[in-house]
Amino acid sequence: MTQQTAAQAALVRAMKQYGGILLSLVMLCVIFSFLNPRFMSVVNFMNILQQVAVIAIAAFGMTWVILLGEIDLSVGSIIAVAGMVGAQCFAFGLGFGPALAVTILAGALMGMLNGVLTAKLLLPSFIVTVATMGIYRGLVSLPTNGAPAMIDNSTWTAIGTEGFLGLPIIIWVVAVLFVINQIVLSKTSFGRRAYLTGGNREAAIYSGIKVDRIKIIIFMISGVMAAISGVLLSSRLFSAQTNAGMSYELDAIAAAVLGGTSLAGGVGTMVGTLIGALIIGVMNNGMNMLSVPYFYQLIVKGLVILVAVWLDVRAKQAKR
Amino acid sequence: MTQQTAAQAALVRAMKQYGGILLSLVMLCVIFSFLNPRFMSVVNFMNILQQVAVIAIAAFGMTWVILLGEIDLSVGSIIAVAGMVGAQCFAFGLGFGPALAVTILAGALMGMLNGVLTAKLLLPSFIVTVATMGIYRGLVSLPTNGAPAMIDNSTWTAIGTEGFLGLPIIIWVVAVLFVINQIVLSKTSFGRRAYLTGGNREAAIYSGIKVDRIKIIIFMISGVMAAISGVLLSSRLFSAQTNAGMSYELDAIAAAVLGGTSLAGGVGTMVGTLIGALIIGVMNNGMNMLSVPYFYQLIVKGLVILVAVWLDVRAKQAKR
Amino acid sequence: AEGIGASLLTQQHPFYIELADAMKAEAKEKNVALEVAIANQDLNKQLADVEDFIVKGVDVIVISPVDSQGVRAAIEKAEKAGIKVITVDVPANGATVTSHIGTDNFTGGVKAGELMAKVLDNKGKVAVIDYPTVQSVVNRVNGFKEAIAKHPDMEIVAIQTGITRAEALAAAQNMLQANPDITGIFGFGDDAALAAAVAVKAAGLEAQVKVIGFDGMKEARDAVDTNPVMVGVIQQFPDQMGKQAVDTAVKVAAGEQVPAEQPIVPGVYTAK
Amino acid sequence: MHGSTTDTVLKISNVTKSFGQVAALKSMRLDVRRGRVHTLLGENGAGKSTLMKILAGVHNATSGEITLDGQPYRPANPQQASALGLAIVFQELSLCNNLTVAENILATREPRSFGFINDKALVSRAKAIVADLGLPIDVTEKVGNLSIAQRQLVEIAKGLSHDAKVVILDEPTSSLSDSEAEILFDIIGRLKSRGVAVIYISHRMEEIMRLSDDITVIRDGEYVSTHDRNDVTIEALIALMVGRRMEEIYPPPSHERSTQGAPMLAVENLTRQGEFADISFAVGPGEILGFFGLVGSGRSEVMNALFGMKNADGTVRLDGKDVRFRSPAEAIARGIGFVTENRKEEGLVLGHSVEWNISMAALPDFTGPFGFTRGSAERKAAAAEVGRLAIKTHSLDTPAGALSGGNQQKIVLAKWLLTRPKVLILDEPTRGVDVGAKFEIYKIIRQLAAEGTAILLISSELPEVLGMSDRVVVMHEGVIGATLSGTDLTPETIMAHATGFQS
Ligand SMILES: Nc1ncnc2c1ncn2[C@@H]1O[C@H](COP(=O)(O)OP(=O)(O)OP(=O)(O)O)[C@@H](O)[C@H]1O
Ligand SMILES: Nc1ncnc2c1ncn2[C@@H]1O[C@H](COP(=O)(O)OP(=O)(O)OP(=O)(O)O)[C@@H](O)[C@H]1O
Ligand SMILES: [Mg+2]
Ligand SMILES: [Mg+2]
Repeated sequence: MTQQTAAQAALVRAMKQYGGILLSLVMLCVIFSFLNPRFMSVVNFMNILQQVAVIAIAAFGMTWVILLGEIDLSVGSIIAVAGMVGAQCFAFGLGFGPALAVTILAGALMGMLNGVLTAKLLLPSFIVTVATMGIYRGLVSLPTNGAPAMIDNSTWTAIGTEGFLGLPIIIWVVAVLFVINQIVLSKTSFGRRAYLTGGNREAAIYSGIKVDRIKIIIFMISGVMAAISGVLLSSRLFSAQTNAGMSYELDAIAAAVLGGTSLAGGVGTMVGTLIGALIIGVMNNGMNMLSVPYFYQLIVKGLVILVAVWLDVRAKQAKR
Repeated sequence: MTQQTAAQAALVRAMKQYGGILLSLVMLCVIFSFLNPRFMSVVNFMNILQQVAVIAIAAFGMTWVILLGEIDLSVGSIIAVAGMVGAQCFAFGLGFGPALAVTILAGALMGMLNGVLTAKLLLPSFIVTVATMGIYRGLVSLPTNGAPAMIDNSTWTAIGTEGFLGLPIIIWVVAVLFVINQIVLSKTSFGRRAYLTGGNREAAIYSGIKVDRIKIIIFMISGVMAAISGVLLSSRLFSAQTNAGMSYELDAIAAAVLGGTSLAGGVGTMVGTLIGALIIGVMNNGMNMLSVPYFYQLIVKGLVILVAVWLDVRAKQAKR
Repeated sequence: AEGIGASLLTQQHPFYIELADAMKAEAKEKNVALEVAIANQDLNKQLADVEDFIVKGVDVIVISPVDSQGVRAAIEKAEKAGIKVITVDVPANGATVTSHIGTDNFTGGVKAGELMAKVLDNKGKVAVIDYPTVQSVVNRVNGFKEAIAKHPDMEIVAIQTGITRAEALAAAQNMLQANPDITGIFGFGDDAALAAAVAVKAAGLEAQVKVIGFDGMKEARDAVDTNPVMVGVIQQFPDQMGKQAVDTAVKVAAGEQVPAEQPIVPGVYTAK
Repeated sequence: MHGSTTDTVLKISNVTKSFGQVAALKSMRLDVRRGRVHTLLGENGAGKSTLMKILAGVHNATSGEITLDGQPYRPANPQQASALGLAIVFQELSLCNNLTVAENILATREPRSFGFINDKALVSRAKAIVADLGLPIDVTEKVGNLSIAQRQLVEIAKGLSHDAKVVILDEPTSSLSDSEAEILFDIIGRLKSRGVAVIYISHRMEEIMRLSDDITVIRDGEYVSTHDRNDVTIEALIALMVGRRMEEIYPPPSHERSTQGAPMLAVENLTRQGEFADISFAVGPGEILGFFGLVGSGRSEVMNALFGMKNADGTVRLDGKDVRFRSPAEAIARGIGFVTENRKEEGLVLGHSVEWNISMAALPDFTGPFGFTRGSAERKAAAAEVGRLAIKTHSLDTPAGALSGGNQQKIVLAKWLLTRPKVLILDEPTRGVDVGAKFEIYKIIRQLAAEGTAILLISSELPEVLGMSDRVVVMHEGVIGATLSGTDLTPETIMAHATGFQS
């Protein structure tokens, strides 16, 4: 096989796998460019990427969880807790590095709690994370009694506002996390084990996979991703808001599912999730640019999700 | 077998089935009575029942949906739409009867849309109802541009405020709907088909069960229950709020799951769901009575859900 | 229990935190019991909170309504039980309360519009970040629109919803991207305005765009002092409001007469 | 008893295992020797799979002792078991449909370079394994796209890809047809010659007699006896296993069928693009029409089309009237029953009670006014079926999933008997069922035929088709190769048509 045909084959494969959803993304972009010429600009694409970063990163974590056939509804609350932990660290006098470490550790711990309750006590993850969603949301309000907390650290806030090599730092963060998640998922035996466990838990056990451990680690990944999202969000806002990230878990789930991740487990990719997140970002940005009233935005967003998932399901059926 | 031992056997069976969760409910009541003597009063129990009515009725519908292995996240939005439809009917000059009919029809239609998208287009119900949650929430705001609408009909508002035979009408509504749902679920072929379909969809199809039709009907039931919840809520509030019922779907799901309904489908009862809803109601009321600060309430509520579900899972394991 | 029961709209906003703190401080000062319940923007929860206050047997109920109309049910229940009700911040419609203490939001909006006209020399295109499901915000925005309408060379070119700070940031960025000739942004609250200021800075338009907010909590006032983009903020006085609410409640409990309306006119805060 | 002890690789003594109240194994013992095939024979639910899962490290024995090469053997998990030299092919398929054959075969043992999975090496290693075993499988295909038989082969490849001292095969041929089974028997022969010990579980007596060296019979979780293959007969083994003598396996037709009148079901030119073409046959009341073919020949697909699960072109006449079913509900209402091939996926609701499972296809008959179920009538009918088919269950309220395989299969039969079908389709009705239960099922089939039911019997077991059918339709690659009856019904002719060597 020559190199060119190998590349062509890869393209054909990608089109088959992501055709439905890529089509949705391209269609949205075309429609918006048509309706507002300013949509198609480098600056605006930077905007979209930055706006979607928080959702995209949370959605990377969510992809792992859904791949396992589980769900994590506490992601939005973890985002808020992360920002608040960061703010409190600075209030406590810590520097940037330690504060970041503590924040990410907090995310890992919250994820671990979700994982342990799900894997060890055999409670359904839906109900576990509905419960911890409330618990973490309650926790975030305790230090300030519900008020937002200012973040007084120029490195932290620089993440959300400064650039690096001509690109906003936020975009670098998304890119790096995407590559890491993508490689771990598709190229390591941990990723392969996640697919096996999500596809057939029983079979995974018979193959000698420690499914409990994988489950706990994956909830921790989700927690860490959410914590990083929280860092980005609070850095963009110069503050930790106690209502930050409210219902972002639904956007993250929507991004993953739009990207072809199956809620039944066993199927999904990071590439798909990234495209899914972009669809959500483009949609929000485009409708703002067109001054679509809020309520219509809600309706259009719902419709676009339905159409995109439907196109995807159809494309997958046609393939078979 | 004498009558007494039959009754005893039934009691033993009930204790086995609902023991874990009944224990949680009783424990909560005991703790709250101990901490605040005013908790244990007739007036307060009436309050609890009225406060929990909206969640309980939505949870009856949710039980059907979960029994089928599906989920309905649009319930909260349907609650809001129902109130607004009622208000608009009155603004349009309709009387109580027609307005109620139109409202319930609206609920059935919204549920039908969920059902058709799930059953016929084979989209996952989670994502369908995340999408319609947004769509319905957008729709509710259109007539008034987001403002609440007054409800100017004394019969409608009487539902939420008046009594009948010494009990608030709301409690009668909950009781009647409970009995209907309970009978249809446990005593009719339709209920049986729902259990079988939820237990093994493929086997149900091969046994001649029209699972698509059942799915659509069940999403309609959920829509109608949510619409009735919306009627009660708007009658209690004399108005239709565009943000009414926000995130009530999670409380409804929690009530059903606390009551032993399995998110995997095939298992669940209305009795359990009612107990689950009562736990949520008692918890909210009891913590209010004790003036527990809001954020702590969130935390405690999450913890109680975890403990109750865990007790229930444990009780079920011991039984086997 | 005797004393005052307060049902507040939310606890996730500095305005209401300051209001609650002022109420608690004054209650301590006056030596009366005060219990605070948070409705979390859910009218049904507010009704349940009030029902629970009635069972607990408080003397007076202070409500900051989730919604002007829907709060009627709670007020009627309280009155049926013989408990007097005072509203703060948001007034009640369709039900009479013993007293209302609140900011005149419409006037505040007008003041914001006039300030905007002043800093922009009576001309230019402005954008608004709003929250259309909250009546007091609707009043502010209406006041703002009325003030702008008086200036023929001024135009509101975009209105977008941005409820949380994150949403407001995205809305502001996108409005600036769509309308690069915007010279002023009015945020319905401090969060919206602070987010707009971040967006202006991110877009590199500090020299061109002015931002005005509403609420005037400390973070926003500091921003007005230090950030030239934030030219002003309409300042509410939750501390006065909370103090006055408790004072009024104490008077009502003692059977004294109180005025039915106790308006608190918002101030305009500009850089020191 | 046999040979020298040095030959013994695996020794099991006094092993017990309980699941809560259920004692699955009571005092099991077994001596497995190098280079020999040791068959485990017992009824459904006797505890064979449970014992194997203990060996594989899936379950822990409650008590007892196991030694491997003289060392105490107690694996904590499947990985340890395989590291210690045990390979197992599980009875229930343990594959992930979402992954490829190669990924499944080498699950948890993926070749890596620099810590990352090397996909090229993965594929080539899997290819080598499959080629070495002589299996006709494309390793880059997703398992979900394979037929059940191909999946079974993948399962075998996965189990045998470990270098093992002891290989366990738990009913590996239950979804294989003879030609694929031959591949497996070849593999077993090679394993033996390499000195590997094989533990083999099957309910097919011919196969057992052909493969085994030693045979251990167990009953109700208890060890009964061990025999050298050359010292026993099938009849003796069956008697030991079921606790009584059985004269024959296939009961004789209870009556001489009168020459057919009008056919009950007549199918003409049934065609579905890519699956089967020009299928024509007719079956009369009281007739048993066998369907034989290699796995993948499209028999199940034809039956699914007949039953309204799939669209197909062509004409179908039921009792003289043209019919076209758009759903199973319509087919059932018109008197067709379908015992599907996979009882766990398409037959039973495992979590629900025996009673509900038995009544589920006949639910309209138990529905009274306003849609209420007629509970007592339902219970009576279910109890009658349990009695008639001698289903071994604790009570009518026991979940179907708690029953042994053979009894589960009987429940599926009971479900369809209750609909009083005019035409009953049986797709592999005895798959995984022990000899005793098989005989019961054959008796029921005969009885139904005697009552005038037209029966379509699909089977991949040649003796079964020959022993039961009046006529046999042989399918090959989606078309009918021949319809045979009378003296043409010989194993040779049937196999010739099934493999397509004759047309
Ligand atoms: N996980 C389990 N929990 C409870 N009971 C079990 C479990 N696994 C098996 N059993 C029970 O243990 C007994 C033996 O089952 P096992 O699967 O070992 O039988 P088998 O001999 O392999 O039968 P078959 O020939 O049908 O495969 C049965 O009564 C079965 O119901
Ligand atoms: N899930 C599936 N997806 C795609 N093709 C399938 C699937 N299952 C079976 N097939 C194909 O359908 C054809 C018929 O397969 P099937 O195994 O059902 O035949 P059969 O004659 O009924 O065999 P048996 O009943 O003995 O298993 C084969 O070509 C097979 O590869
Ligand atoms: Mg077995
Ligand atoms: Mg088949």
